[in-house]
Amino acid sequence: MELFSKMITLTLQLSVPIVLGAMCGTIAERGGIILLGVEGLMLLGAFTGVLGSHITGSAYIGFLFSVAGGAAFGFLYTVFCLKFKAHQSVVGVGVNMFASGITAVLLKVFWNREGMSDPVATIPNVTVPIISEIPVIGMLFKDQSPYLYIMVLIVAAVWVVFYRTRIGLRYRAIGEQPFAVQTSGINVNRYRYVAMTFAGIVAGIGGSFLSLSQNNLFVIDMTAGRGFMGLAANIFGGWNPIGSLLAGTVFAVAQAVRFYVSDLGVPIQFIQMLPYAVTLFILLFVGKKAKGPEALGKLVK
Amino acid sequence: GCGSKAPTTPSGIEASKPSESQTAAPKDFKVGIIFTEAGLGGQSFNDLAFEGVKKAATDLGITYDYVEPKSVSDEAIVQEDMASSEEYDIIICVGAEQIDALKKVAANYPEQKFALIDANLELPNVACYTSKEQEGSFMAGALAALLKQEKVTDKVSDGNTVGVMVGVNNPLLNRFVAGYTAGAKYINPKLEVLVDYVGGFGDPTTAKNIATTFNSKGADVIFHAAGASGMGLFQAAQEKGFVAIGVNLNQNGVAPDNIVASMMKRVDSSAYHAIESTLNGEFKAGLKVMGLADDGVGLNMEGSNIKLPESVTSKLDEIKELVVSGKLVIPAKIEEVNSFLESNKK
Amino acid sequence: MSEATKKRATIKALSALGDFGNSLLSVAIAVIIGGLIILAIGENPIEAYTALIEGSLGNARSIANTFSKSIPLAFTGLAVAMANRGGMLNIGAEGQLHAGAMATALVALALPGLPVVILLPVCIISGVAAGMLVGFIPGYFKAKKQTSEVIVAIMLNYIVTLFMSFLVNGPFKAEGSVSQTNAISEGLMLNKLIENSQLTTALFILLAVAAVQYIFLWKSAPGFQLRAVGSNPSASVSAGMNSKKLMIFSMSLSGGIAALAGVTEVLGKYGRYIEGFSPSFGFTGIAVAILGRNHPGGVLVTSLLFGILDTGALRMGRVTNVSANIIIVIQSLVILLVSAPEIAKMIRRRG
Amino acid sequence: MPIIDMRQITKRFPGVVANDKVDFQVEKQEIHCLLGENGSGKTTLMNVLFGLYHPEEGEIFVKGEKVRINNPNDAYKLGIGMVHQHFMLVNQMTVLENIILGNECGNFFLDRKASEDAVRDLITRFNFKLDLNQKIADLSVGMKQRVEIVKTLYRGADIIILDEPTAVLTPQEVADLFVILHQLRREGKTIIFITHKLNETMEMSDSVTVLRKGVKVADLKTRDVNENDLAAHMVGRQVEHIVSDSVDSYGEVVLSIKDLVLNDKTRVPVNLQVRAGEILGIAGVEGNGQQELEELIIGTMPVSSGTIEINGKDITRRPVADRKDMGIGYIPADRHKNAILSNFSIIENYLLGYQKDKEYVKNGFIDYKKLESDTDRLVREFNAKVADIGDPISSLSGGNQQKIVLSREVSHDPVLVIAAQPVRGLDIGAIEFIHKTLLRLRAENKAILLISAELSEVMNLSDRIAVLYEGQVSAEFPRGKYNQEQIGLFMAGKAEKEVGA
Ligand SMILES: Nc1ncnc2c1ncn2[C@@H]1O[C@H](COP(=O)(O)OP(=O)(O)OP(=O)(O)O)[C@@H](O)[C@H]1O
Ligand SMILES: Nc1ncnc2c1ncn2[C@@H]1O[C@H](COP(=O)(O)OP(=O)(O)OP(=O)(O)O)[C@@H](O)[C@H]1O
Ligand SMILES: [Mg+2]
Ligand SMILES: [Mg+2]
Repeated sequence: MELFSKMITLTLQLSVPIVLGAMCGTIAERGGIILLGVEGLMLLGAFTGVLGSHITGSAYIGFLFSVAGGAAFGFLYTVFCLKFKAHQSVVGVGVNMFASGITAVLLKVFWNREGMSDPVATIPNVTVPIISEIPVIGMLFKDQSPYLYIMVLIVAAVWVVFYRTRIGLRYRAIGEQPFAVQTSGINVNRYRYVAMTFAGIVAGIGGSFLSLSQNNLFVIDMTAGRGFMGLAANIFGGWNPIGSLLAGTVFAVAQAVRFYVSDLGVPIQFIQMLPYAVTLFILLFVGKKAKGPEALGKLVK
Repeated sequence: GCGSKAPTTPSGIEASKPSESQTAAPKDFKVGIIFTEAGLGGQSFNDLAFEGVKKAATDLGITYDYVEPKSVSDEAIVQEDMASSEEYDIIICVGAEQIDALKKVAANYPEQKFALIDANLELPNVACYTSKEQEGSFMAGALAALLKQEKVTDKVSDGNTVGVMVGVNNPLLNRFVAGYTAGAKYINPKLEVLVDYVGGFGDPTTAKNIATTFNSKGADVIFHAAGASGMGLFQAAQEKGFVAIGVNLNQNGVAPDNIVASMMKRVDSSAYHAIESTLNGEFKAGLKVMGLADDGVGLNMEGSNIKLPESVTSKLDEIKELVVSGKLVIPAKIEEVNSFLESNKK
Repeated sequence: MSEATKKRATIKALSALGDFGNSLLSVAIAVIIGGLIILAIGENPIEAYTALIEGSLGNARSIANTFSKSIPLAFTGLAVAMANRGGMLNIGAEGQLHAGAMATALVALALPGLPVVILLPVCIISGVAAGMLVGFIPGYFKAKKQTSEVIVAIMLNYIVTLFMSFLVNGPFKAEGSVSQTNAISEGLMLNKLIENSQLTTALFILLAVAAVQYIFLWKSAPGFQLRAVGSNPSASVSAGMNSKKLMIFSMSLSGGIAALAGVTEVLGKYGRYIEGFSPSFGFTGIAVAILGRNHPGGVLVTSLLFGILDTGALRMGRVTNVSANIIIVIQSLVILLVSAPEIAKMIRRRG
Repeated sequence: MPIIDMRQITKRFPGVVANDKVDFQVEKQEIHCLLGENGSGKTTLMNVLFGLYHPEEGEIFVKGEKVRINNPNDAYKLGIGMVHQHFMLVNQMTVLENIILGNECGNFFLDRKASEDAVRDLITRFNFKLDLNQKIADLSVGMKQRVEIVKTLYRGADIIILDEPTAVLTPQEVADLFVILHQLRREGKTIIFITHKLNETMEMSDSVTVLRKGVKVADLKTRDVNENDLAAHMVGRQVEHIVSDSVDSYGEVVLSIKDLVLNDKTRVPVNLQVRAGEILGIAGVEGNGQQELEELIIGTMPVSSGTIEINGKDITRRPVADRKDMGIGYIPADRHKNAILSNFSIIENYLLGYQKDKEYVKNGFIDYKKLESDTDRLVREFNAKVADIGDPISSLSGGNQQKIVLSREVSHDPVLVIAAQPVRGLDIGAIEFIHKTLLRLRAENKAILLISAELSEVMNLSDRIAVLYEGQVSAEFPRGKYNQEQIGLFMAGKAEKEVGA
């Protein structure tokens, strides 16, 4: 039971960056913008978060920095995609590379260090009073990163906005048939800018989870592929907030298992493969049609 | 150490007695240093070697250029480029992966002096330095076992589990694993040593997850050789209240309540030595192995708030003596640990 | 008729030239922004760029090295371009080139007795075959089960590189502290074209592959089919093509070409498989392909640009205090700006 | 006072003057046809009115006031709505969602109930039959169009522009549409109706404006003219009416379909034969198995039951390529999806489907010389308006694209030509040409399967007519043994199955 509860906690932690990465992808791609740059956006968020915490000494302001940084980079990303009409997949590759390079350069500028930042104030885990005492369910509320709750809120909010609001209806329509939406007099690009800015914020939060909640510093390339996993979870989850949440959780379970079987005597590389192999297995044999929003990559004037 | 909190100046350098005649250093003595493709950052041996060079710059007044190649093949280009420029009095190549290239370049430029760190190459113009990481790690493993045996702090339990994680599964890092495992089990054969590989040097999050998992399986002394990933271990140690052992340079200051010691690997003194000896006209080709005996590796407890009792320190000194004297030959490969333990049963 | 053909050729050439001009302008903007960043961190951009040019084009050896550095990128670029033409996004070139490199090294080690004239082609072919196999998988599942080739390839990248890591640290580990296989025989290595540089006959392999790819895509019937399926699968099916086979075919071909990036690194530079030898050639290849307009010629030019930046960065890092990371930033800016021709157009309109 | 008064509108595109000083007036509560051949500038003019294009010159008055229409929102504010030729609908969403898109009830949250009530009011008032919760993807073309019309009404339009609304409709759907339009007019709406079909213009419009090559050539009251006058205005000459003459004897059976199941639900077997030198017309409302029929014969859909033979050879299980090799020329109903590579050159489009033909491919390599000279010849022969055969085919108008497809499919000496909806969306000139070509092929002893939703086309050209209803042949008539009403009944499923002699 003890072990089980620890595994649950671990899984929840592992799921946060993947699910947030997936949500970033879902938000962007449902509006028709191909987002291969989740990894880079997350890394930039991780960096701006630490920078904010470093400058102000407050981790919470650091969090706000990661939100602002995510928003700014999400917006710039869209400028390239929409205003400059760049090839969207290439923007992704470019942003990932840019994030890796610029954060390394800035480490030197702000801390005069290579490879990692100084430690900064972090956002502590929280235990929700009362609820955490409930058996079984309680452990979901015991000593958890507040990011976990933020993640759930984001997923819920995106779901509500997508499926219960006027702008959500329009936005989903934009991803399928932007011309139809445009001819009904809606400024398609404005919606895309706003949504992408939010996608950037979500990625930024995913990044600062790694640097401000899981750790207390920035390390170059510390996202270590989580953005790509998120991207995969978004596709696997069918470009849908709930799907992304579930897919992200599935990947997290596969990753959690990896930590518990590393002493089985199997060469470690096979253990490390586990999350990817499980994903692949599910994809190939359980099957999942790859049908994204119809207008993915399509621009309007 | 992590920034302001920990001393970044490696203390191994004092041992090599910096030349007092630094004022006499020729103005134009220039050093070239080529790192591995992993580059600087994360307190790897690249950073350590760099510390040695920077120290030499302050102490000896030399100047230096450095290059962080992006791939292994870049290292060859830079070697060739530096050697052919004839600007450098010595070129320091870090990492065993540079051997293949250096073999050719050093032969092509017989007048050029080279130092090779972490590998051995027998050429008349190459001075080589390797470390016996397994010996230092052995001490770390012994320390881990002793901490538990002697109940040095209430951060350790009665259980029989300790852990070690390294960046990736490769022969160099497995020396740390082998030494640590041998050391722990040498003291207490009943100990179980958990081993895991982070999968990279820049992923503190995974390292932290490994550490918490180790901890949930009962391990409460955990050693790492995982570069910047190791920061996740320290973070976990602080959150969960267990003991960690640092690596390469003195990381004790990062979390002084939880890091009991760091296993120093004094690549910096190798680099410093290479520069100093060349400067003094004493450049000597051949291999210099830095083990416990030469203080090339070893434990450093300075700065930790976990104070070791006499019983532990004396035991550590005792073991160190056995290793230095050659009575204990520490295995460098994981496969050899068992036979080592067989033949050294107490 | 031939008049019209000529006119057509001229128009095409002119528009290509215009494209090229825009790309050059974009590169120039990236370089200027990079210069501003260098200035901001307190270094001298002129010095830095002089070093960059000297380091990449300063003498015969550095030019040769520039070419040699562009070779793996050109291969991955060609690979991704091939898949793109077939309507598939090959994000798996990284895994494919690792598989190719390993297969080549292992075959070379397994058959040491064979004469070079036989062994060399066998090594290359096995490398290509390994890459094709890794490329085949996402192609197959896309064709048969409509699984996104992108996720399958992302997952395969991790799985393949981890598997290679297992091989090179386990059964095929060489003695010593580096994760690598044993060295293959010297005689098997590709010949150097310029003394003391890294440029080998891999260049000829590259040029041959690029030429064959061009001829295949635009002169041959199977190439036409591949492009047709990439452009409009349902019309291609109605026209009697087997779109599934062609999808698998294009991904496999792409995998085989990507593998050559690994094969030539092993046979030209390392003489063995070394863990971590590829600084993301596969991912950069995506940018190279698209910036090169999925055309072999464009890919060659683009990869050369990347080669210049990569090689020059080494000297720039050495003689100035500008770190290698700045070059990564500049490269990413090149990618971003060249992928957005509108920027150059806007500037031209104003200027 | 006209409700719409466009004066001296000029709109240029690179290389063309799409509208050249066009004057265009529409009276309130009339149905006004805008007539013209392909590329004459009809859509452009209406896009100007709807705010999608901005004219270089000219002014617009709506309800007597001078206005500037910068975007569709401005147009809607003036009460102008437009149904585009290519539907602007989101396939993945429901009818309701599509109608309210951009004008939903609710503040931040979507008030589905209120929106639904509002829409339901509208559809009962105008007597539209629409299931609001159906997905657009599941609707027939006619239904989609209804959704588009409701969309404009929902947004308060009282001037509704319809761009070629009938091009893709079945005769029944056209009739339904006309009922709706008349209803709208009664309710006080003004309708602008773009078309190039003369009979429709005559049947339903109050007045007509004719454009030719961007210039207004006529504006008339419909009651003052006849079809021939309109045609003359449109094309600038008299137009032939093409009807096939009867033939005494036909050749061998080329296509033979036995017990073929088109509809996997009803599973009624279909039997058909087409002989050399014969045109078999397949009449029927679209969606009754036409698509399946063409796909099963060409092989892009697997046969679940039954056999297909060409010249006595069983091809039921053969791949598409083999069938094409045996000499099937194929003009699919959906040319953009199934017959062209839009961004490929016209030359390369001539290779599509013949990529293995020895004529063009030798040892795996394409003989571009031969291909180019054939392209050049065919483009000329078929009178396609092409600036340069190296241009992408997407630069051509639909009619010209169709000519390319047709010329490609008939130039390889086929034994059988499947022509599905071959003149959809084309203007009189192009239709005339394509029909002449089909008759020429018949004279050359080819077997021709003509699938068309346009009853007049089938009746004018066919030697025999089979009617498809719900995946089965509900009737088969030899030449001269039918009349329009009879066929109409079978098309609507209102008559018993009958197979004539
Ligand atoms: N967006 C555009 N850019 C450039 N040229 C255009 C554009 N739209 C239309 N044209 C050109 O303007 C002319 C008029 O086109 P328009 O679409 O208005 O014709 P149309 O009468 O609607 O024809 P159709 O019957 O084919 O729908 C044509 O020559 C066409 O090539
Ligand atoms: N963006 C554009 N640029 C250039 N030409 C255009 C553009 N959009 C439309 N056209 C031209 O406008 C003409 C009519 O366009 P439209 O979209 O009505 O074609 P279509 O409906 O396929 O043709 P048809 O009505 O004959 O079936 C064509 O000649 C087409 O080439
Ligand atoms: Mg049209
Ligand atoms: Mg039109």
